[in-house]
Amino acid sequence: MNAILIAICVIAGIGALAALALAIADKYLAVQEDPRIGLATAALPGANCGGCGFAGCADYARALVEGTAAPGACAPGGDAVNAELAKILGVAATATERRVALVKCGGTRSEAIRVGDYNGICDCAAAAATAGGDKGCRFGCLGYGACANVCPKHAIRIEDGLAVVDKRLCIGCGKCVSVCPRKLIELVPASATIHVLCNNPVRGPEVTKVCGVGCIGCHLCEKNAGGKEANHFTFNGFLAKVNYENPPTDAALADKCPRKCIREDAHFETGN
Amino acid sequence: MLPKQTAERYILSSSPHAHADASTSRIMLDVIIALLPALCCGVYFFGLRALILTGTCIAACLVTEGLCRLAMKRENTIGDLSAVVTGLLLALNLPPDLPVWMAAVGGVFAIGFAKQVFGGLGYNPFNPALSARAFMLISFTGAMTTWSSSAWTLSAGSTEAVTTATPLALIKKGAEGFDWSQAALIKDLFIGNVNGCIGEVSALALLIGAVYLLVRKVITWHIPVAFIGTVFLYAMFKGGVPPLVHVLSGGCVIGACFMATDYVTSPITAKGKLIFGCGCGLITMLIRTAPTGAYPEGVSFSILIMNALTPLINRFTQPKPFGKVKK
Amino acid sequence: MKTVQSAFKFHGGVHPQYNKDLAASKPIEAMPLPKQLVVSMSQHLGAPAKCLVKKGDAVAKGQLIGERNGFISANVHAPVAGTVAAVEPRMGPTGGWVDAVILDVAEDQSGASAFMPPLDWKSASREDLLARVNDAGICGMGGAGFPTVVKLSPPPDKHCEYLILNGAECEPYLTSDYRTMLERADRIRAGVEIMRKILNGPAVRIAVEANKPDAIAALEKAFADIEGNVEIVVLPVLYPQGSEKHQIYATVKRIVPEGALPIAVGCVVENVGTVAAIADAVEKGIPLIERVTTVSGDGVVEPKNVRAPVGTRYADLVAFCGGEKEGVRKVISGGPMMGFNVPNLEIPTTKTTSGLLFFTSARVFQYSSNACINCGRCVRAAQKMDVMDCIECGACSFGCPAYRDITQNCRRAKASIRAAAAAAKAKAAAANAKK
Amino acid sequence: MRYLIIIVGAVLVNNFVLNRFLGCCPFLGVSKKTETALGMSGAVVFVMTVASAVTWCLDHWLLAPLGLGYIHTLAFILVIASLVQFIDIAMKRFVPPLHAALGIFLPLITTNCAVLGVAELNCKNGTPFIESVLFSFAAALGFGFALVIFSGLREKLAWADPPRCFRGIAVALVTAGLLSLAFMGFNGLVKLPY
Repeated sequence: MNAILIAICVIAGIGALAALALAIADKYLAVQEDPRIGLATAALPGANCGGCGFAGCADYARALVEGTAAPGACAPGGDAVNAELAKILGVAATATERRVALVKCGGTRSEAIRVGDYNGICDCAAAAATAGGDKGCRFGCLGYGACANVCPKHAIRIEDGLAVVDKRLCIGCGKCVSVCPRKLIELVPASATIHVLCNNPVRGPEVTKVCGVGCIGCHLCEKNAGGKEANHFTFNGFLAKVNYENPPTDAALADKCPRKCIREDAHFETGN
Repeated sequence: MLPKQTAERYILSSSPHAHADASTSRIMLDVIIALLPALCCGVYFFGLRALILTGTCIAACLVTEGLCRLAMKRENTIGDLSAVVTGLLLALNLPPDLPVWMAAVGGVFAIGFAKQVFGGLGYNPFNPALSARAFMLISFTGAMTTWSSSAWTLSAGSTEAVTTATPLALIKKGAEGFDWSQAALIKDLFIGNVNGCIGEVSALALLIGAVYLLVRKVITWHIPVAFIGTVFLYAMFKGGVPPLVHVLSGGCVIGACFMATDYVTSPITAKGKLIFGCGCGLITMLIRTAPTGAYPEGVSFSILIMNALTPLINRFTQPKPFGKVKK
Repeated sequence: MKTVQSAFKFHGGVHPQYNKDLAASKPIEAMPLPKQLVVSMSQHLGAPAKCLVKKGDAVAKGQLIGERNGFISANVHAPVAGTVAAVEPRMGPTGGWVDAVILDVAEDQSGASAFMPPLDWKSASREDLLARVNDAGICGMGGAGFPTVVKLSPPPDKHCEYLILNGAECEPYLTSDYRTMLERADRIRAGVEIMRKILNGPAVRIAVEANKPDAIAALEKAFADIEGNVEIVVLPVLYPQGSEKHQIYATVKRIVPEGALPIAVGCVVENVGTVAAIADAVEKGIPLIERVTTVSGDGVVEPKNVRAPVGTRYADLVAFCGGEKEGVRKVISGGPMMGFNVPNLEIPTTKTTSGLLFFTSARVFQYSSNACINCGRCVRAAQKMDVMDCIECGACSFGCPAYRDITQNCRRAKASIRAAAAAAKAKAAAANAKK
Repeated sequence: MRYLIIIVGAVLVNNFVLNRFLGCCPFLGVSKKTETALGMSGAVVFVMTVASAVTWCLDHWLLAPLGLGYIHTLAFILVIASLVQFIDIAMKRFVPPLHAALGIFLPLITTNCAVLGVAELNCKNGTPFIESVLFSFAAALGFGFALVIFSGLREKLAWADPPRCFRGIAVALVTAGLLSLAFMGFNGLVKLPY
């Protein structure tokens, strides 16, 4: 009995001493940190995708609390996370529409010509720097997967020499947009269904020489979608572009495009 | 629809568009050629059995390499001959009387566990043949330290007790009164008329191979010279057994010229190679001369340990860029 | 004037097969004018020139059609008399699309040319000579195409002590510099005198690789009675001996600091062809409108050294050399170590096109990269370890037994570092603008 | 000489990680980068040396006289845990970058069995004070030595391309096994006092 008591006392004594030392250390050596940084970091999805322009979620959280960034930049988190962040920071939330990446090229291996046999590292920028790339169209997707390699969600895959985005997995971080040497990836509203899959603004004859599905700027889509007043399409040189402020919804437009570059199936979705 | 292709397509690639007559398989072939004299010596001294063991090791390595690549669903790399080199080196480091199945297990370990686990050639941190040898030494200690009685023709001052021992085992035992400095002994050690592993006995044959590799610029002089030099100096300062006996016995020459110089597991720069070689020599002698040590020979272990240090050596011996101003 | 052996050898380097004998013995031949020329506005390193003509304009030979546009840029002149058929983007040898003047060559070339008045370099002022180099659109003809006027105007706090003439021509197959030294040694001498005057009398070192003894002899003859500190330095045969910084080390044993230009150690390096072009520009008033190009390789019927107007399409050039052989798989603009692959023969020559090589499948290796075996050959071949200082000489990839694309990876890394730096700069500028 | 043998024995021959298999958690956890490995080694050397001194005193002057040898494990854990916590606080205050780099592994020294192991070994062998502190110091050095070597290997492994099933920690364990195999060459190099 006595032995047990001594043991208990000794252990308790050591414990009390240690606790005292730690308490003193905590008081005099502690580092102050804004608790909101921790809260904001926890609220963010932790994907560390960098889409907000910061080096990861923690970095963005710190910038938010320091006031150098505003909520609303987190694409993966969407509205729910942004509202949560606004609540933590005590500011009004701004709603954002979900955006997904779109590869504006339809030139698969069976549709667009290749002018050489590329032999080198499998990367679009490297291929583009080698004699301008092996694709006949100098605006088209090279298909060496630079976008797929940077995608944090593995939402891009290369099919038949062409990058395609998985609409369901894409978080709209925009990494692929900046890495593409041909600058043909764009973030578009997820709700839009009709897209122009071409990025070549030069004259028709030049386009048809290199690609079977390139836009020649015939304006037929505009005509079919209610003319210029309907404002569903804009044009850059000889290239049509969907006006994503006011996107068309008529599926028949795709069938009526003589070059088959207006498409409804621009994305794939997992599960389909 | 695909537009009509107008002209024949050219190959597009980045400069340089010329390439030296060098390839991985050519380098490996050179190593194999360089090891042939040693193999021939082994067969001459230990008989056909040495050849059977060598064949077994190479076959085991090749089969394992092929199966691993198949299982990993990657391209077959038997053609780069690196598995043949591993098998050959492993065989040359085995006692000639080892059971054949043990040699096969060693080959499987070398390729399976020391190489393909890491993704194949170029990624393994340790020399596969040496890893396998160390593994076998610990797993089959008896068989790995039993020596053939066919060779070892030491005449002067010998006793029956030494007929089945290697020179290094004798050194470890501290054979009193043995005259280490006799010329006949040095000659036997140099020619290979002693006991030991299949390929390590003849320093002459190994040096011929090493010279071939140096001439072909497959290896540089740094590691072999640093390795053997360190062993020599250590033995000289330690006294007792003549330094030349230490250099010529055991796996010192084959280790310094063929195992330590393995590209994948040794440092890149000349400075790094010198450090690597010195380290190998030092650890070898530490293990060899420790009176209580468990092993009479330390070459394989020393190279393995220095293999482990290679990334750090590389890190601290990065070359200075041409034109770089010292800050 | 004396000839000395180079005493300083840089570490590393490689020994490719030179194959210069294919075209070395062929004297420079002027080629008949093609029907059309494609004169790119980007003939040089730096910003493209500003186009001064439009569709339908008639131009005279030597007329200024592109104006220097920025500090690092150069003038472009009409190589022949003709009519502008179009001004539109065309692919250049490096794969980029730049505005080019498509010129229909006039059948009658006897009309007056728009050359500049000849200058006597002995009586002309330094400034006039420098202005002439600028007006004539001279840029480095060795490969990179750095505008010469920039090199010849060192910053006020720097003095040029050595003018180094680069006649190494270490690239395999190429012989255009070699033939120039052999046939136009007197023009090179005149150019040296002019440059010496512009640079306030530096010592001159002429660097030639030891495998060109007759070029050395021709230079010795031409320079025999020159005054002042002039030496021909015979370099050991080693690639990349022609690289500026290596040459400076091999001739005067100075090391150019990382990221700096040769003038930082008091040196100016100029290709021999460029020097001859300077002589023509000053003494005859001819702008840089033609150059010698080596057409060689096992895929061309008759290897030649051709003097062709700038803007000649590769197809015309090879037609003059008997055409392509069957089974050509690779066409290279420049040398095999640093040149650019081209996808078709519609691409025009520029002021920097030193060679055009055709290789059949017998010479072309199509490879797949294997795992690095850590052999260290690349490290031994290369001198630059900092990627931003990589000169893309290709020596590392050349000797790689695993056929890895080391040079291409360096090039990509450089591009991405530059892009990142530019992006950071833009971001900082935007942030500043916001404030 | 005896001290030298203790050091060589603890660093090379009976390396805590590679031979006694103690402290494997931080060995695998903090070895991805050489810088962190160096930091961790420093922290462990410090903690182990101080901890062994404290536990020796505790054992000899408090527990042994009171006949409480049977609770020394409990007491040691208590002391070591507080010590580590104290270092954690101090490090966060004075060297925040190192603190951030070590992350969760600094508190994990608490449960690093090498620290407790060395205290237990000293206690069991009845080592004198100086020698037990030296032994702990050498053991920690050996731990750090193995950790730094292993971090070098793992930095190289980061570029390797192992088959899918071996990626990550699996291939690291294989490497650790081979490293341990290599260190077996030191067997019997010195006659160990303990």
